[in-house]
Amino acid sequence: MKNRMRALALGLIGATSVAIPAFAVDLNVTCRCVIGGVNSGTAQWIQESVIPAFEAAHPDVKVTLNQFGGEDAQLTQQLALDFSTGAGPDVSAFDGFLIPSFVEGGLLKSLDEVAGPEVNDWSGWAALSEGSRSLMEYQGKFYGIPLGTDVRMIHTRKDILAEAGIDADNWQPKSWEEVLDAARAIKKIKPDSFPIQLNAGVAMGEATTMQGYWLALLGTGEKVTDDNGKFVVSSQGILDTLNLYKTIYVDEALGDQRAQLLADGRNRSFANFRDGVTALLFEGDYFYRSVTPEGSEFAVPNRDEVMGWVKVPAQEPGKGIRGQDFVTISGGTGFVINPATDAPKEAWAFLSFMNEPEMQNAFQAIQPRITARKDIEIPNSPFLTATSQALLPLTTARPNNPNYNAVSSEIQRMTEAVVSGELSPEEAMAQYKAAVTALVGAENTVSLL
Amino acid sequence: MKLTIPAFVGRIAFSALAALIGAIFALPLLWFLFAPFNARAELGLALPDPWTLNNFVTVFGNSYAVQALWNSFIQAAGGVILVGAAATLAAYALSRSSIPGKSAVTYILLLFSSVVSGSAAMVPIFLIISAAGLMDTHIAVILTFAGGLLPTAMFILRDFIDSIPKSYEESAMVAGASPVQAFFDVALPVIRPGIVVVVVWAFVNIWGSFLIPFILLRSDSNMPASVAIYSFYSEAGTPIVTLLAAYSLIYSLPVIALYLFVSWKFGFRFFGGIKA
Amino acid sequence: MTTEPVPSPPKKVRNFALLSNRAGAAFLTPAGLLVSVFVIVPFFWVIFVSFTNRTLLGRTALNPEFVGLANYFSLFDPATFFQRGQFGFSLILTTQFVLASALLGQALLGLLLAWLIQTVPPWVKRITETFVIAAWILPEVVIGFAWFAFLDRDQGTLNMLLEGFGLPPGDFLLQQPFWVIVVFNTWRGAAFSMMLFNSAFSSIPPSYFQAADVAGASSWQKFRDIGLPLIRGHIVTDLILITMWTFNTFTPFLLTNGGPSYRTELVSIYNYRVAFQDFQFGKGAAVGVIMMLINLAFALVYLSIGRKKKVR
Amino acid sequence: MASVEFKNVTKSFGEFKAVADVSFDIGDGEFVCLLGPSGCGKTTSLRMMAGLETPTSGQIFIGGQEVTHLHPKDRNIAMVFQDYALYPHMNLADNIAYPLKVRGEAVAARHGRAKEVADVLKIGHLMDRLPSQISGGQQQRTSLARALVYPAKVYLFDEPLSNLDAKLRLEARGFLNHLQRDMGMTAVYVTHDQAEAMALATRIAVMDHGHIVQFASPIEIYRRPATTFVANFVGNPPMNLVEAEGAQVDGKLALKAEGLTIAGLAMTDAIGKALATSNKLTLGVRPEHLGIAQTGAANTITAPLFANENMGPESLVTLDRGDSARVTARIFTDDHLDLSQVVTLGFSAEHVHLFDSTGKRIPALGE
Repeated sequence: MKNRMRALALGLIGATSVAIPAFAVDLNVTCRCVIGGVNSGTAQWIQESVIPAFEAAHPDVKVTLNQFGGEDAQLTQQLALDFSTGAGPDVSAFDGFLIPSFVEGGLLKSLDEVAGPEVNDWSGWAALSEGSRSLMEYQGKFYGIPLGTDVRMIHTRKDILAEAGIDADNWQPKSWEEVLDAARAIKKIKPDSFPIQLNAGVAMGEATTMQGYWLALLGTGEKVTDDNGKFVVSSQGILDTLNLYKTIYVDEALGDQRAQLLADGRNRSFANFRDGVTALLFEGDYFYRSVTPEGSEFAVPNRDEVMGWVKVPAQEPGKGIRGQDFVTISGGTGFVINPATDAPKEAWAFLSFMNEPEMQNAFQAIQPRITARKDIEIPNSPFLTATSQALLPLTTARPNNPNYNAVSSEIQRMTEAVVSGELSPEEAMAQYKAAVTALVGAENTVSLL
Repeated sequence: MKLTIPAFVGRIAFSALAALIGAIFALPLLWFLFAPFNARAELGLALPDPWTLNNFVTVFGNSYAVQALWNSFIQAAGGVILVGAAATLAAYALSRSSIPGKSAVTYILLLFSSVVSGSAAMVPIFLIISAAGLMDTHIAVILTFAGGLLPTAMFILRDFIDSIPKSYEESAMVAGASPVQAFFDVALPVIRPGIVVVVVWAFVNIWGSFLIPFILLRSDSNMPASVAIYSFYSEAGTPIVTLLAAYSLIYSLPVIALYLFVSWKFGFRFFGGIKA
Repeated sequence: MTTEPVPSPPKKVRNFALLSNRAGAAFLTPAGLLVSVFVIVPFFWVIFVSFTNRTLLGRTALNPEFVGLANYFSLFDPATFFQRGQFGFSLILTTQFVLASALLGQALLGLLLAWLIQTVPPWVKRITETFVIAAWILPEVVIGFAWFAFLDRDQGTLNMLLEGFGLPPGDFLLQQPFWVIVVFNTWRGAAFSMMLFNSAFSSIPPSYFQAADVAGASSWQKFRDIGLPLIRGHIVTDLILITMWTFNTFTPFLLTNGGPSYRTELVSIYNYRVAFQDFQFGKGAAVGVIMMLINLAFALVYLSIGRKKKVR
Repeated sequence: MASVEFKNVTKSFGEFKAVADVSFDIGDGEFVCLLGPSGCGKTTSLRMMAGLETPTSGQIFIGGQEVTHLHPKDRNIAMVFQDYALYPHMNLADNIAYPLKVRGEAVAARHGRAKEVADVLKIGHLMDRLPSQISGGQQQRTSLARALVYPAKVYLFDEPLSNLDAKLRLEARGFLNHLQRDMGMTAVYVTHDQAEAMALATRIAVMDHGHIVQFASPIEIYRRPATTFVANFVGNPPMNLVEAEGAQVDGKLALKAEGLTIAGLAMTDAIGKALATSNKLTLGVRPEHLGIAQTGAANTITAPLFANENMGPESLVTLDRGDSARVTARIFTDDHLDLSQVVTLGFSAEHVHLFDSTGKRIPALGE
């Protein structure tokens, strides 16, 4: 009886889990990308350019793309769980800022540890810019190859600025006050509008921290961590940043408070920009690349005419980080190899293959972006060319800290508390201080007040 | 019997009140009756203009979404068979045998399951499924649901069986039937309405749930409709209202049909009531 | 007829039962195995992990430490306990949510509906039942989206209706998020109570009510004096189940994401955030354990009430 | 057919003793009624015979074979349940044939046999119906048919007629009586209705608080009830019991009670023994042995009239002796009794039953 049960159980497991390998090696690639859906360009590139070309070059390898349609945080969950049990895709798209926490959790291994020392011989390393290489680097080791980077700016609706009497083509605000003044001018002629969008709140997740809080905080000359890597939990910069939020969303209604609080707020903010409700939107080049092109949901009609961009000013000229007048921040994504992959050599072959110039150029043909490789041209995109040239020299990166993700959540809470009018900036900062101290320990925090 | 005037007015008032509550319950769902047939549906309630079936054509053109409906069915049907069979046997044993401590068992399990239904237990369940090598299989989803739903199913069903006179099985045994014969010939058919309630309840639960398949499955070809529905979100993550409405309607039809079939065929009956 | 008294050897007398202990054990085996693997093992895992600082990411993923009751202390830290987005706030919110939507909402509405449909014409009964039950059985992603559309400030059906009646439209998801999820959960779950009470009422012999009719009792009196006392056991069953379900429900997340500003962050959602967004398994497990203890307290209270009244 | 024997059988449910050290013997072909009020242990005794309860101690034999711990299915008995326990999902043919099915008989054979039995019980035309589609009387006969369809050693009946209305009950009772004569089956029949017991039984076991108080033929129980409990339980209306103080006066027994006038009763040793313990005696007279008498005559009871019910062939005349102590007489007369405020009822000394202070019968002369 017992034996029969065991046979039955084994049979069930066998029948459902054993796939018959038709090829010598199967490779699974996952990205948050769906053809016709999220990050369609990436999916299309991998499916239609990379995989056929790779399989042609490696006839014994079969590559399958898993198109993940959920949210970023959900993919993070799945990867973390899978990597912790030795399961999961062989190669996966990965946001650089998660690398420290994955590495510390034992969920990622450096590329040479997984695939062998020949990783270091790859010719492409030299072609990567210093800044972009560091996106997938932690404590001097490489955990993946970056695909591209980005920069952040204020996207403008020139038509609306003009209506408010601003010379839109030559307008470049040099302080927060100038941005606010422009918004006030627009609000005056269009009382129903919400001229500024500076992301805040929990619902937008990391987009609040990256596109909102950081852009303001850098303008006060501060970062989330100090030079020693300790988290700043109370400072004049934080207060000024929160007061900026308060001015925009609570005191003067220059921004759409609802869009910061509702679950689908980010899309509402995009729609506001499309509909001319918002004229000054703090976002990355992603907004231009993926959100507003013709044919997409938030396409701005007659985009080349009405849409412009300006650099994000510091609070006052020269008050920004490193004494800059203007600030920006970059993040980046790339691809990593599952430390438990059954086919490390093939996975590395695929990973490096997709980052060869030929494949990168194929990607650019589908969707131009700021690449990590210095030897790839940005084809026919004045916007990307101009922004990357102007902003990459000014840029900053997020701290390479395993606790950053958790602290970022607290930042989102802090901004939400202010934007919703529930807490004063002082109270919100006090709450932030308590929460971050509990997270990382008092010894890893610093108060500048 | 002739109704007095106040009684008549009372009955009208009762009917009106019942109808009103029914209408209020219907309100949030009204949108789903119109939007799928509307070529330009938005969040607002509007008569289809222009009227179209194209939304359904598009949805059926999405092979991933169609496959997902079938996956939902496999998982729900498998889970239901397992829950129904195991809960019936167990509830019968808890009701009819004199195993010591049986009255405490269902309460304790119910409490345990309240912990496990929370997301805290997703991690151990993931680890168990992963250790068993069942990741990304239907059987993983089926087993997990069966385990999670069983305590409540046993609770409902034991209440039901307790309310059925023991004389059915007693008469069968006096007549010469063994306990197993009495169970299959007599008890099982008599318990059937209770099993139906549990089965429908379990089916609805599995059919609609998102978190467990999401955590235990990986490949598109195994995902149920609750996950696949997100393929009708735009690149930016906003719902494509027309397609989402059409898919939601298709996705909802099986549970509605199941309910109507069951209430027509068996009637939806609960017993229950705790005997102190 | 004579029968010699056979001195039977002293053996343990096992009372007859419809199912022998051995058969009963066999019947319990399949459920026992499934429940052990998918309920009991995870249960003890959760309890164990709640005493560690295990996380999914970061240093404590690989080498979690035993931290005793630290997770519990941090949940009950008086400095932050009542702050929005903290455990205490969620706990109080959830208690109010259970009181309002399960006890007042689902149970009372279910009772009312069950009583109403005893007397109304069959077609009214059928239509009302179908809609109420539809709310209960439709998949949660569908329901979440339906309500999202229903409550939309600018286009939603609700505001359309309100304006049709000359009332001011509301921004419900932002302004009254708590009441939105209360109404939502009442709507979603009333069917179960209705069905349970419906079958309870129909199991009462009609003669009891006819006797009351003859005595001239009003509908309310019949309900209070005959219907209610006779279904006490069912009420206890219903309260145990719906309290537990409401206490653990996650569905409002689909409507509000726990927001805005954590104003609808029920403990189940808090638990999800801690365990699956912040990846703090230890702390999440502690939340799960406390939730179970609260469920236990609820169940004991109901059972003792049910018992006391029966004795009287 | 077979005998049934209980040997010192006790059944406790926790502290409560449902059946306390009961022993009896039921002969082959006997029809025994277990009679008593609810909670007296009669149903528990029956269920122990069936094997549906296990005795706490003691032994049970059927046909000389010990069955104390035998499973019901192995006892070869038949039982009719109070709620009939008809299987709602089977039609009558399948219901009746079920015992044959579990005995492995083929479909045709068992349906044929079921039809035979059903025809005898006049439900043969309903074989395709479900239990919910037939009347209560038909359901009762179906459950009877299911018990009769196979040859059992003993037939057990658990208040089988209690769910029927009065007319159907009489009809069914007559049929059972006929059946018993016809088949000569060994039957044990539980009831709380003394008339049913009297009509059906060859012997009656009267039970109270887990004990058998008296186990005798119906006529014996009627004529010589062993205790006041039996006296009060059997007969319709039951025996009148008058508590009185007894004393020996001039070699005769004198009884003193409110409204009671009695000539000296013959003194016996048994009475003397009873009086030696206590002078509290109980006088019993059956209602049918009382008649209208002259006030002040010997052997009479005088008290205010409480009720006078005309039943057709007879009248029930009830007097109220105060403190709810009532005396009822069954008077057979075609005439309408026109009674005044105070009525005197008389009886003859040979119909007097005496019970001692513990309620036990004091044997009359020659018993």
